[in-house]
Amino acid sequence: MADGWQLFLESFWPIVVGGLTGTIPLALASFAIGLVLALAVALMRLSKNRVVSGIARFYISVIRGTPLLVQLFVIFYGMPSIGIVLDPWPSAIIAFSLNVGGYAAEVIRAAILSVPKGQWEAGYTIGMSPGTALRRIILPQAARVSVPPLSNTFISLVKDTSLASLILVTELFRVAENIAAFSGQFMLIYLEAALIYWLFCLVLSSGQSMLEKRLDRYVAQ
Amino acid sequence: MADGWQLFLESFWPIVVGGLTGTIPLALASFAIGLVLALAVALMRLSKNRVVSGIARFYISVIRGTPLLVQLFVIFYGMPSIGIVLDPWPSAIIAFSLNVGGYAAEVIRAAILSVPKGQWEAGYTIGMSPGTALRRIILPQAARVSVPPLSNTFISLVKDTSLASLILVTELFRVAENIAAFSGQFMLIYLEAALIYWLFCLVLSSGQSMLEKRLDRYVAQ
Amino acid sequence: MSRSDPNNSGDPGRRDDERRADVPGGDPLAPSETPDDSVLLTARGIRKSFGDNEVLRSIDLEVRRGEVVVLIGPSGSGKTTVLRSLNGLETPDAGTIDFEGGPSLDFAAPIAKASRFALRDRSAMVFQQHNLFPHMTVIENVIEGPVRVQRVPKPQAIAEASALLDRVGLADKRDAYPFELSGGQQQRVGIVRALALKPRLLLFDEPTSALDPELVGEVLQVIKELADEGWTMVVVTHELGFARQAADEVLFMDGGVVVERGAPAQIFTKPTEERTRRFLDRILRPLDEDGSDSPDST
Amino acid sequence: MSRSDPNNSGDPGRRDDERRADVPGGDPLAPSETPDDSVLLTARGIRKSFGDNEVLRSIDLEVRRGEVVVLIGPSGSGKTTVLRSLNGLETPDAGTIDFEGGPSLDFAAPIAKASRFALRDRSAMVFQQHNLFPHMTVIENVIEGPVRVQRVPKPQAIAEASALLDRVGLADKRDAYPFELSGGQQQRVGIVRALALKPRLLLFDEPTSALDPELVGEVLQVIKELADEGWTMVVVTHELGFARQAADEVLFMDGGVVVERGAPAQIFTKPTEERTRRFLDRILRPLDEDGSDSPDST
Amino acid sequence: SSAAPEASAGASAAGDDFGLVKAGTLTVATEGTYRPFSFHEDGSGDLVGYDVEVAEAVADKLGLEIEFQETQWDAIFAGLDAGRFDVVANQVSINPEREEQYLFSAPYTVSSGVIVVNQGDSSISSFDDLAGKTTAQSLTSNWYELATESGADVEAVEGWAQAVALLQQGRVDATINDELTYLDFVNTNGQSGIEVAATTDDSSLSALTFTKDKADLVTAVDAALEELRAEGVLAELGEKYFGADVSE
Ligand SMILES: Nc1ncnc2c1ncn2[C@@H]1O[C@H](COP(=O)(O)OP(=O)(O)OP(=O)(O)O)[C@@H](O)[C@H]1O
Ligand SMILES: Nc1ncnc2c1ncn2[C@@H]1O[C@H](COP(=O)(O)OP(=O)(O)OP(=O)(O)O)[C@@H](O)[C@H]1O
Ligand SMILES: [Mg+2]
Ligand SMILES: [Mg+2]
Repeated sequence: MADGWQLFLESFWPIVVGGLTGTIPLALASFAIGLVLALAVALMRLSKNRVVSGIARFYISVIRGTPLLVQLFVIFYGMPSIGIVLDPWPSAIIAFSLNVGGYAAEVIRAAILSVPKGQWEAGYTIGMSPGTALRRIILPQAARVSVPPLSNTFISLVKDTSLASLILVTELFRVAENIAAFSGQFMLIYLEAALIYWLFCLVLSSGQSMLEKRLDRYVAQ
Repeated sequence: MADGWQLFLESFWPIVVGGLTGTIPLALASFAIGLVLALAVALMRLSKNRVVSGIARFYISVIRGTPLLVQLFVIFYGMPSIGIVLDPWPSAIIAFSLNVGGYAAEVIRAAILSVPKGQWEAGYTIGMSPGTALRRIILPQAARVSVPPLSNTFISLVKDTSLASLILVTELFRVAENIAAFSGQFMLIYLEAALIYWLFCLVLSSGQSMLEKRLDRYVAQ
Repeated sequence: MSRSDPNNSGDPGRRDDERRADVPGGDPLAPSETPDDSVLLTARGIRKSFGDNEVLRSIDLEVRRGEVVVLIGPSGSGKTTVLRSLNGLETPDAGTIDFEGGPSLDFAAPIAKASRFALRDRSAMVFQQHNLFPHMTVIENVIEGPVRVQRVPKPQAIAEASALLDRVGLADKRDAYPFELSGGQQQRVGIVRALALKPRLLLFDEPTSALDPELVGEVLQVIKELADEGWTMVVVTHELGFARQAADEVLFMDGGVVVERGAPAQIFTKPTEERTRRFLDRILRPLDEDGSDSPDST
Repeated sequence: MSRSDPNNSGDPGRRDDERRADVPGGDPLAPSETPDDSVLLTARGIRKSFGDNEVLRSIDLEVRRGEVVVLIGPSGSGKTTVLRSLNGLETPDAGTIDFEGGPSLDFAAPIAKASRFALRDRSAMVFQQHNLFPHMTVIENVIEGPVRVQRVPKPQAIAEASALLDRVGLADKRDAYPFELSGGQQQRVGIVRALALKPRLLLFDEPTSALDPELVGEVLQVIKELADEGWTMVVVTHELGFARQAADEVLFMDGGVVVERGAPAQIFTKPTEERTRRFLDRILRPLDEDGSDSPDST
Repeated sequence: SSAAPEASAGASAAGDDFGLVKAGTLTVATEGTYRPFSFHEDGSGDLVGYDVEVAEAVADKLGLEIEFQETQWDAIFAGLDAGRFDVVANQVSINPEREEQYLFSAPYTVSSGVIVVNQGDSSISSFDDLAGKTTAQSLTSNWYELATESGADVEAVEGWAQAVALLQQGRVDATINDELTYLDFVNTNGQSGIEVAATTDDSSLSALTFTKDKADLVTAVDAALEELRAEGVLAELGEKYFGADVSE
């Protein structure tokens, strides 16, 4: 067991580095891009235009309905057959952003729908365009409802980035696998990786609490 | 290519069977159990009792913060070291239920918080206990906001069940991997698996639309 | 529908039997007990602050069985907060509330949840903002309390609810959802929802504010009849005509204190406080330059 | 804050300049144009059904510049729906609306979004249910329109808003959130929010319903002054005293039609329709048995 | 370019002719988690292993730079098909299905399969005894097929380590794997309560794997392997990792 302890200590830093150079930048970049995409898709889905909302529906359905692994495969290994060859990192960011776009779109749509209709009307009545009303009146209120589910999406993403090793991106879990393969101590190393993921997620989701607290200030307790 | 086509046709049914006997029952059972758990955890997190809400916070944080793969491994490969040896299916259902419990708890909590305080008060005022008010007044309204993010959780789960193959449960993706490993046609077979996942998800998420429509009947359009 | 519903029995504060004891099929507007002039509720020294804002600064209040107490006062004077405190929706910072046959609460110490529920159980409240249940139709809103909490058989509850809805002119909105109602219609549903519970104490927070004047008369008439039938109630209202006729006692509040209290005749005709006098002055002649308001046709 | 804000320029119906043309630092209560008696808005044959429920059955309405039109009528008669149609929040099934210098809409055909917005742009509405923005403080609620939509410099908007809040007695609630306000306080903020826009047409839906009588007088006084200053407005109210004094024209609605219309003196003293007479009768003597309502002290 | 390149150490600059992913560089796919063939020294150090060093030696002979791309088994063939890699060096065993799809170099590993059981389990002593037993196999190897053919119920696992864990926990009766993998395990972990119950008669051949359009490259690689064999380099590498020459 002393042996296990030493292995644990020796592998800690390499795994953390894998997280800092792979997992975290990949998750942050993809989530940021994915959120913008998701807002657009959510608005499209809410559109009264059948074609527009149909496109959004289809996108959401395909993204949510198929495994992320296959999405990564298609972008990295499938697209070269139609002449598009992307490097691992761009491929990974595109795939994860598209993925977040599909899931987060549904969360944002639900949150927008949860704001009472009277709020849109009050916005229109003071002369706002739908865009301004959305931005100034609806989204700030929708944010309150959507922070916890979006944080689910984000934290899932942090761990899903481990799939990026399939397309040659080295991240936290890949480093752990390397160590596990060498030592054969997969249980110990996987637990260690889990611990490190957890530490990262603690930091990241402290953002959730802060955001929630901030957004709750205008609500009766 | 004719060859690929034949492989596609030949493997279609085995993969579908993998879904029907592995993926779907696993996902449905885990989601059902997970939802009950999630409701309990959400209520605990909302409790004013620090200890109770602290336990719920910790649970959510660990479940969301660590990879599902590790959770599966701990239950299947790790627990025997403390004398608990579970079969693959029970292990998988326990792990997935616990996982859903963590993610869905946050969604349910957000949805409960989105119902105006006046609704609780109106419930109390007609003599309801908090339990009855929750069940009759709050949850039906919270349902409306939580269907899309819960459906995200569910549909993620459907695909995450592929991890169950790591602990010896045969499901859709395992069947596909088998076929791909022998034929070497990973791209083709994975695309086929994605298609089949998508078909399953289309059926399952038509439930989402129906539920949403039903829950929207009392809201001004 | 059985009495052993776990959601209900789980709450120690619940004592349905004490709350409503009417005969099935009886008059839906009959109170559950006969008036006998004994004190039903006493509140002493109720204080409440929101942050730095001291909203109630020692309120005393006594309500006798069958009595109608009316609270009047300017906006922001704390009327709603008083009602909410009586109903256990707000926890005062200090003071005591005694409810006859029920809990005796001293807010100096932390209050057990069960006692707060017992308080709430004995009264029903009509909110200023209606707070209808949006996911239930009008009839469902009204029968929810009787059926789910008080275990009244559903057909009986529906019959009683229908009679009440009829009385406030909403028979044809029975199956509408709240979002399909006008403001005044929503308010009437809120009133009916409270009445259907036949509580020992009815708390009305501006029950006529969103109503058109015609209906104001109608609803006040209903409340007045309830008063005559012996129901006990505390009413926040701006309708001084109503207060004058239906109230046994009128309290004038301002800035979180009861400035003056007494029989309506006394308050409205010989207020002793300068503040009351000013308030009444402003109300009774808001924009009036001439005094005759009645059409020729009467 | 620049005029090239993409969120604003993206809307073809937006023409801020037409809407508000006041001098910076000027009297916040001055209307943006001088009254000249020309017709500002004409609505003809407005019809609206919700499902089978025909809520408006051909409503005609003409509002002249500087005129105050008052809508009265029982609950559910369609008053709110009329206001919402004038503001483009509800799309009538048939009828036409012409707004001077702006769109001319015929609802027989589908209406372009831009025209609906142009309609809305010219008016401001006070909602029966307030609809304050819960995530903004009182002052933020009020300056949102002037600053974000009309591009008024923020310091100026704040100064104007503060003056208005002061006038309705809310100076000390400037930085409170809506949930911290009493019902009457919320309603006053709603009114101030609309006034701050200085629109060509003000639509008030029962602006005094949640106010205590003292404030009712106050707020009606503000509205009356606005009227005197030449603002154009359509007011749904139950305050007949106000209607009598401030209205240029009174419309009595019932069951989705305008039963009677005319100068207040005529409507209140010599109604020609039986239905109007009955309504006024019931209102003016709701519970009255005796007629003297004034305290001795006056 | 029809002339086969001279298989000499000096045959540089021929890179372009092979249609390489990256001119002048041999791009090699490997798992990096398959000890002792392809793994990281100390877990997080350099990529080493028998297959890795063989590939390096081959590239050296061809006068090419070498670049390893590490990914999972799933992605190795998809990446090869997509033209992301030139060659796979990951103990790919030659079988008829794969030969239809890919080109193989001359084999550089020849080894037998072994049935590994818990010490003292006498119920399995031949492949025939596997009938009705449960084995744990990873999908990457031919051993999966062998186990199935022997009549065993096969549980698919991710790799050797999980298979051993299942065996030790008594959840499976046996696992079939490469003798070399077993030996490496015993070398580092000790006997750990497991032992070999039987060895295959046939041996399995592993080779570098290419797409069908890389015939020229395969020819060159075969020549390089032949030279390496002749120079004793393959034997040396075998000694280094297994204590024996495994290339024949
Ligand atoms: N949750 C709260 N947080 C902070 N301040 C509050 C809160 N609720 C009420 N207040 C303040 O308490 C005071 C009294 O409010 P209350 O609602 O009791 O007044 P009210 O007499 O009912 O007025 P109205 O006639 O306008 O309804 C007001 O000044 C209000 O701003
Ligand atoms: N969204 C809706 N769906 C269905 N019916 C509606 C809807 N909105 C209003 N109604 C119905 O239309 C009628 C007129 O409503 P409206 O709100 O215009 O009445 P009102 O005159 O403003 O009444 P009040 O004085 O009570 O506010 C009512 O009978 C109401 O039930
Ligand atoms: Mg109030
Ligand atoms: Mg209305």
